[in-house]
Amino acid sequence: MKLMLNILIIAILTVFAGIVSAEDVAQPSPAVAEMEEVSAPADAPKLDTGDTAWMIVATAMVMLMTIPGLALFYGGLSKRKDTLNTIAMSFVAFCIVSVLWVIYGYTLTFGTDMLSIIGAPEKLFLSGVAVDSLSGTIPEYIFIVFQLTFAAITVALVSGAYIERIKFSAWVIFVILWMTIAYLPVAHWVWGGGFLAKDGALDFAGGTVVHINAGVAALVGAVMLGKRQENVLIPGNLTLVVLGTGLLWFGWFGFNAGSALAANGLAGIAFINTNTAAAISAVVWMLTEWSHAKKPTLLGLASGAVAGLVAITPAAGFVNISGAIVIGICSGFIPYFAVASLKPKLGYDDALDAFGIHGIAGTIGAILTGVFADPSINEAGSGLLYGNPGQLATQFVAVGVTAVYVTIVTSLILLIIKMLAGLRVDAEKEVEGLDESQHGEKAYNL
Amino acid sequence: MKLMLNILIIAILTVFAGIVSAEDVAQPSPAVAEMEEVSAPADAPKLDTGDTAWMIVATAMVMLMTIPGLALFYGGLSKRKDTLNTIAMSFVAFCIVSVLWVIYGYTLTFGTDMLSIIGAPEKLFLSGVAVDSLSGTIPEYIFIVFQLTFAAITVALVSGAYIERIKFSAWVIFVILWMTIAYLPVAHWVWGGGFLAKDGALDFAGGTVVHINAGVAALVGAVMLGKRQENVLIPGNLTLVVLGTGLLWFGWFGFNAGSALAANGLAGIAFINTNTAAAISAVVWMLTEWSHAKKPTLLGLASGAVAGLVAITPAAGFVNISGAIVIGICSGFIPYFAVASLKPKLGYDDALDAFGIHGIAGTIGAILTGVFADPSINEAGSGLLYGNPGQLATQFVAVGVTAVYVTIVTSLILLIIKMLAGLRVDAEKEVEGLDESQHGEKAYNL
Amino acid sequence: MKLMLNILIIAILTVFAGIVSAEDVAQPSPAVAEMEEVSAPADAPKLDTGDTAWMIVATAMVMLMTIPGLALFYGGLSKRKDTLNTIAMSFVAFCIVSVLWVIYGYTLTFGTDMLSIIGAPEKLFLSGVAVDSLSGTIPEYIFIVFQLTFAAITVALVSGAYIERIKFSAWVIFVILWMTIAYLPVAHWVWGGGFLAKDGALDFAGGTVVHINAGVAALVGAVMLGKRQENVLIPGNLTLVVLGTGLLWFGWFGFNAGSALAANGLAGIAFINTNTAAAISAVVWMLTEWSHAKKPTLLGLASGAVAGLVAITPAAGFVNISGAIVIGICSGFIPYFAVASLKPKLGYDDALDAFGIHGIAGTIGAILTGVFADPSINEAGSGLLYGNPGQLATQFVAVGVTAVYVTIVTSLILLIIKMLAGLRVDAEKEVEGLDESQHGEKAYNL
Amino acid sequence: MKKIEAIIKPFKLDEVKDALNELGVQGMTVTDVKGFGRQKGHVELYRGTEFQISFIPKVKIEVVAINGMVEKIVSTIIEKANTGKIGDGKIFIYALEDVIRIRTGEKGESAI
Amino acid sequence: MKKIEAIIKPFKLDEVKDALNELGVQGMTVTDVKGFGRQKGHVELYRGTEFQISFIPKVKIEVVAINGMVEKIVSTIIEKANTGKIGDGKIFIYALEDVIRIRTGEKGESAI
Amino acid sequence: MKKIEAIIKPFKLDEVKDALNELGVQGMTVTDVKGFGRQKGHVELYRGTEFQISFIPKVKIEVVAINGMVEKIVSTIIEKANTGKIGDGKIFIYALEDVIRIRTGEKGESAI
Ligand SMILES: Nc1ncnc2c1ncn2[C@@H]1O[C@H](COP(=O)(O)OP(=O)(O)O)[C@@H](O)[C@H]1O
Ligand SMILES: Nc1ncnc2c1ncn2[C@@H]1O[C@H](COP(=O)(O)OP(=O)(O)O)[C@@H](O)[C@H]1O
Ligand SMILES: Nc1ncnc2c1ncn2[C@@H]1O[C@H](COP(=O)(O)OP(=O)(O)O)[C@@H](O)[C@H]1O
Repeated sequence: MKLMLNILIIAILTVFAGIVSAEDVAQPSPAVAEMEEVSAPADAPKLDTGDTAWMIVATAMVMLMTIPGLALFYGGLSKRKDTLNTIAMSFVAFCIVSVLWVIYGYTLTFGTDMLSIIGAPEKLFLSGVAVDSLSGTIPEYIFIVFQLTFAAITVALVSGAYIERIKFSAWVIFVILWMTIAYLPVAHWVWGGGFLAKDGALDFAGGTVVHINAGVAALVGAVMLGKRQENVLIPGNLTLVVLGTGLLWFGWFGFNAGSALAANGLAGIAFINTNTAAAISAVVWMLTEWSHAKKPTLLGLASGAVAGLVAITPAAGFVNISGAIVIGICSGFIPYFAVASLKPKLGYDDALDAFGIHGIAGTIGAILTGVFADPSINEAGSGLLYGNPGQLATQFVAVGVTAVYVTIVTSLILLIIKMLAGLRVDAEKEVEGLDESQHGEKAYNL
Repeated sequence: MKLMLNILIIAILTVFAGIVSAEDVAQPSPAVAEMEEVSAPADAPKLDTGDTAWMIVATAMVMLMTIPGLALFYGGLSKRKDTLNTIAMSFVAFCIVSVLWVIYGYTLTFGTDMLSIIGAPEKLFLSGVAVDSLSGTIPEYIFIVFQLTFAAITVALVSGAYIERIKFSAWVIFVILWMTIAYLPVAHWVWGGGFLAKDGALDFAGGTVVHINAGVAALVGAVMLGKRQENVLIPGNLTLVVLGTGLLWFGWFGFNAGSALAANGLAGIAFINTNTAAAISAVVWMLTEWSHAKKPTLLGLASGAVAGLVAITPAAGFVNISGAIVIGICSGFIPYFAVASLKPKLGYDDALDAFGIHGIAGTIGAILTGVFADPSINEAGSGLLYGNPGQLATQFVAVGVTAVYVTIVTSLILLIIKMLAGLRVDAEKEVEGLDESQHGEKAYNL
Repeated sequence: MKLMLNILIIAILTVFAGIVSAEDVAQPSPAVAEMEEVSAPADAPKLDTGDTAWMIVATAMVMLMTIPGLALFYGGLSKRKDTLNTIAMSFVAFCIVSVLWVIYGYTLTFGTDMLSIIGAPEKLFLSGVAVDSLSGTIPEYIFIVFQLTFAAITVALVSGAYIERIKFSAWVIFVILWMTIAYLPVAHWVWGGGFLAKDGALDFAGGTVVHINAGVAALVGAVMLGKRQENVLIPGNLTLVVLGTGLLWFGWFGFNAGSALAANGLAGIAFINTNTAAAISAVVWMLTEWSHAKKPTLLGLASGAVAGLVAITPAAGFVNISGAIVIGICSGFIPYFAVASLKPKLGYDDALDAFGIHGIAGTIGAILTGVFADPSINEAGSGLLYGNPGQLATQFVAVGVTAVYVTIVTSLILLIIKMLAGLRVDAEKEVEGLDESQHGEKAYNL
Repeated sequence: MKKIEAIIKPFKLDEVKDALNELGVQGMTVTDVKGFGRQKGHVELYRGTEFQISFIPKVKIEVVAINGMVEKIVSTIIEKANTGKIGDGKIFIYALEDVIRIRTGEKGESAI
Repeated sequence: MKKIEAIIKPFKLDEVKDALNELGVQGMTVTDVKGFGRQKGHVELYRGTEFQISFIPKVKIEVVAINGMVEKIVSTIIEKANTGKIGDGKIFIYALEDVIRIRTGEKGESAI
Repeated sequence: MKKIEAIIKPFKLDEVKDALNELGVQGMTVTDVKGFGRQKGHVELYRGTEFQISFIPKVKIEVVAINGMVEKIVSTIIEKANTGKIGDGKIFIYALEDVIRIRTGEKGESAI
């Protein structure tokens, strides 16, 4: 509790700092704007209202993926007595990341590159960003908040492996630390001009930054937290899972097609690849289940769709429709076996398969991007099938580096929290359900 | 099950075929693009980022109508024990249609017209479509996936009449066959340059292609499947119905205003007509119920809204606001009586009134478009009230032709499936609920 | 019931009137269009497809806020037995306002200003509005329906204080009267060129018009209706509350960023301010609760987010990011104490805290806009901190005038309804639940 | 007076209820219960992992009746609830010391 | 020792419970049940089609008490649960052979 | 024949059920109930206002058994359901007049 109050105080302090800095900025910013206008004559970037329209909406769509999309997807999968706690984990992650992103997250990721490792803190509290600042053809503010939504969902995704046993206070601290020392650097490396970007790793919309990052952190945490008392998946409300899947799918169009950062043909192919991979992945998961476990389930359809969406993420703006189909087929059965066979064998308790789906399908997508990247779709990427085997190696390096870094950082964070505040709730409270012990409320009074 | 595995194999085979063809295409496509650029000077179509932005989002909105919109609308109306099965029917329909559409659906609908009947298979696997291919002022990829979402929801709509008794495997086969031999031809006739288009039938966003088509197929199937053991509507969860209605309404703006294929005044009038018709139809349904059955229900409001959305679909970009109001009033009470009086009298078991609402309101809309089409709104259409009685006749023909064709084709498809795999689950399993027997899962573990 | 039938008849009559007037208009409208085109040469406003794309979507997003957003947010908070009635109140409000808005609402708000009080009835039934009519750079039809969604949600918001005891018929009448004599004038005063606009009151997206307006009406009604038999908050289904919060948050981007009426940097800052205020407000509410009531709740996170969204509404396009953070912090704890301490003390029964959240946070936002409005963000507004203390006074006047006017009008309306039809259901039916007595249906058959 | 308590399959409830009504039984109380017995439960399947549901949904019908009616009630229940398959359920019969009708305060047989 | 079983209207539960507590009753067990009786159910309405709900939600209260308390308990329940309208419910009284407290293993009256 | 009725904590159900099965008990009926007793409920918190939940979720297990088994069943339940904390619950034992198996019409002990 004291910790919480401290956080509150820090927040308020930083705000005042921010007001001060903002006032400093109030004067120069028109000057900056003027300069931009002066230097605008010939081919200077100009705001495009169409691109801006699309990116505003894309941002809102990605926001929707976390609240309520992922929150309800995870909430519906958890046991009835843990529903609200599971939802609250995604909800609070989105809120905390939203605040920290505008304070320091954006500048550490997209500020001037320092040593290929991290961005410079020049835009703390978004100082220097003005209403007419542009990022490409769209307002910089939109770019900032678009990227914010990616950071937020990445953190929230991790929770899927930790639920039904982690203390809510521990999770709150985790969100702050993990976003800061795990997400920001990796995002900088790949998108902010860091070393993986320089190496030429392809990641259209976040296979590595978002899904492998979150998936590996999920696995590490699942192992460190240990097993739940009731180590079994009993979805409290599958209608919420379908709802969550639908909102994720919808939002993913903003995620993937929005990563074109413009309303153009590249957004178009990213969109259709996204839909195709999700759809075929759902069908393949269903058929795999039908032949392997005798019945096709709705949860299987939903899981397959999500796996397909994850796998196509790094590839969406690089591959053609056939590439998308192959990627979707792979994400339809490989994660299934990871979840249904590998997990029970290895014995880690990844409650909602955050690793099994996001980690595995993210890796499939990252690697296959190195195979199927088609230069006629996007000049920026050319894969194995198009005569560039080096790309495949680069993809492996990016996946490997990320996985190793995240493993180390996540372990450290969890160890620190364990010492500071403890990680797990009492066994008895766990059985009773975390909704009551952590929040004192109940999902349904029916 | 063997059937399923065969489908899987076919899918994988076709994918490889696709890769081959895609690689063939990889070379020519830049050439095509070049040619387009060369021939671009004067008045060649150019990508408009605003139109593109709108159509990307419109497509995502229509996607949302099926998953989770319609899936939850139908799922909430079904009995508790059949909830997941009902949802899965819409879900799997969307997925299968998504895949088949990019393989052959698009080209058979929008490929070069062959004999006014069907499109040519020139764009199998979207071959020949490049990142810079345009359809009007938007990327062709976006046009393709926009049209995909229409095909998907049409098939899913049919399920409303079949639920709570049809085998899931039978439904999967139905989706494939019905999309192929019922939807694709009708869509081609009206939108792809087929004979109804040539006749001048007006269908702005799919009254005939989507709603009459689906509604009639629903009726035919309801008759052929026969009555459920418990032939009564007991909505398991009306909050899902409201949620579904809201998402359908929202998505319908993409459906109707998106059918302008541009961000312009026509999209504007289509939008406001859509909202107005839905709203007044909901109010009229409520008032009808209030005076006829003594109480205004929330389900009545939702049903009225959906009926209004259906009825305005063919008319949205043709009529003025008064036309929209009249159409909305009609869809507020005529389907009510179809559902509450006619259905019990005739005795067919259209479980969720897919015919009663989509078939009837779709017909109301298609006919009244021939009455209210206002040339000051859209030059392309002029109805009875504006001195063109011939249009009314054309509308009747389009409705009639579609209804007859769909009746024949749907009967055939169901007969074939009945022989191949059987249509209905055992009576005992039906009473027990299809969630358990078909999927081995349960909607709520509360 | 008779009343209802009368309404139906009036509706139908007005429609015929509308058809007549529309036909009158059919001729002149091309002429108008022509004139516009003639006068278009130099700097005449032209449709911008990007702005249009954004505003079409923004409108759909705000629509989604009421159905299903607010409907389910309120529905989930109400007792199980009152869920559907609560939902129906928002649903029917949206529908009725939608119809009345196109008939007379739009013109009375945005028609030529008459005496700074109300708009002229020149555009009854939208007469004179053509497909190519513009409002700024977007089709007038889109502007009309964008504004419609604001009117609708304002009325729906009020219901939060009235639920679990008001007759459904009384609510239907209330919607018609309150929208007409409370909402339309206030909206005209602030946005339609009325006296508050002339005074320079700042209200970017509706702090005064929407939230204070609705919040005060809620309080007045809560007092006049009296307490419920079971005067306690027992949320029937908190997952619906989270869903509603997520949809509100998403839609609020359309609400606030859409109030820029264009896809530009102003929309950008409004967007990021909206997200930031909501997020920090949620976190502060949670921390306040954690220290004050020992546990952080999910309902607290959701309530804080909504309070933040409300508070930032008038400020979104005027303040910089630090202003947004301070506003969000204030809305995170002040409404908490209003709801948890003040309400029990004063003893009014504001069932879902429509006043406690919308009224209080709306006032916070309106006042703080007068403090933080930063002219480098938006030239139109300069607050206390930027050397313009007069703005603060203007803001107080706007809040005060609105509150007084709404108090009077709402009391009158409720008195009239009380005499005409009675306000409350029987005590016994109230205990039994309004779903059964008012609608004869049940939310869940689980 | 006796209490007859029958555990039956849920989908037989309507039939049994109607038959008892015809017999002149004026009241009964029904509870949703879970049964464990010779009839085994079913398997649910989440992400490829089987999850054994060992209980089976049943309903319990409680009827209080005068001694003279017990025989008829029991045979009616047997007739209507019988499917011939395992899991049809049981009937338990208990003695009852008194019945009171809350509305009127009547006691004994007239209160049934 | 006796078991007193009362079927009452759900919205009377709190009142009855509080009154019994005051009387010194230290424990009771409550079950949600559906009642069929003289009081008839209500009609639900979906898409214009009426749907008769024949059961009425009730709660069953079970109290085990020593013989000396039975009279008081019964009259308290009658007093509090009575609305004078059909459907107020019944009280059934059964003999009980033994009571055991699981926590301590105590038997008989001291275990109540 | 007796009926043994045990009110226990829900999370002990599986253990008790398995132990009874091992003992040779072939059937039982389980009901979700709410208990009021010495163990007090918990507090829920909505928008800063506390809301006292006075009942505690419990499950009721009903087993009908021949007289010779009663002792063993009772001690098994005590053993498995005991946590030593307040609220572990009670066991009530009733006499039973008859048992009938619906499927076969068998009566008496063989019907159990
Ligand atoms: N000894 C018992 N005590 C209490 N309930 C029992 C007992 N035996 C069976 N039941 C109930 O009766 C139901 C049916 O019993 P089961 O053994 O499955 O089939 P059958 O009635 O055909 O022998 C069980 O699900 C359970 O609810
Ligand atoms: N013979 C009976 N056996 C078991 N329960 C009964 C019996 N008669 C009535 N009940 C229960 O008592 C409730 C109230 O009975 P009802 O006949 O409606 O009114 P009243 O108690 O006023 O006579 C019923 O809903 C039912 O649950
Ligand atoms: N007199 C009683 N009659 C019926 N049920 C009782 C009685 N006393 C207790 N119970 C049931 O037993 C449960 C446990 O009782 P409680 O007094 O909390 O603890 P303990 O069993 O440890 O004495 C209660 O929740 C209630 O369901």
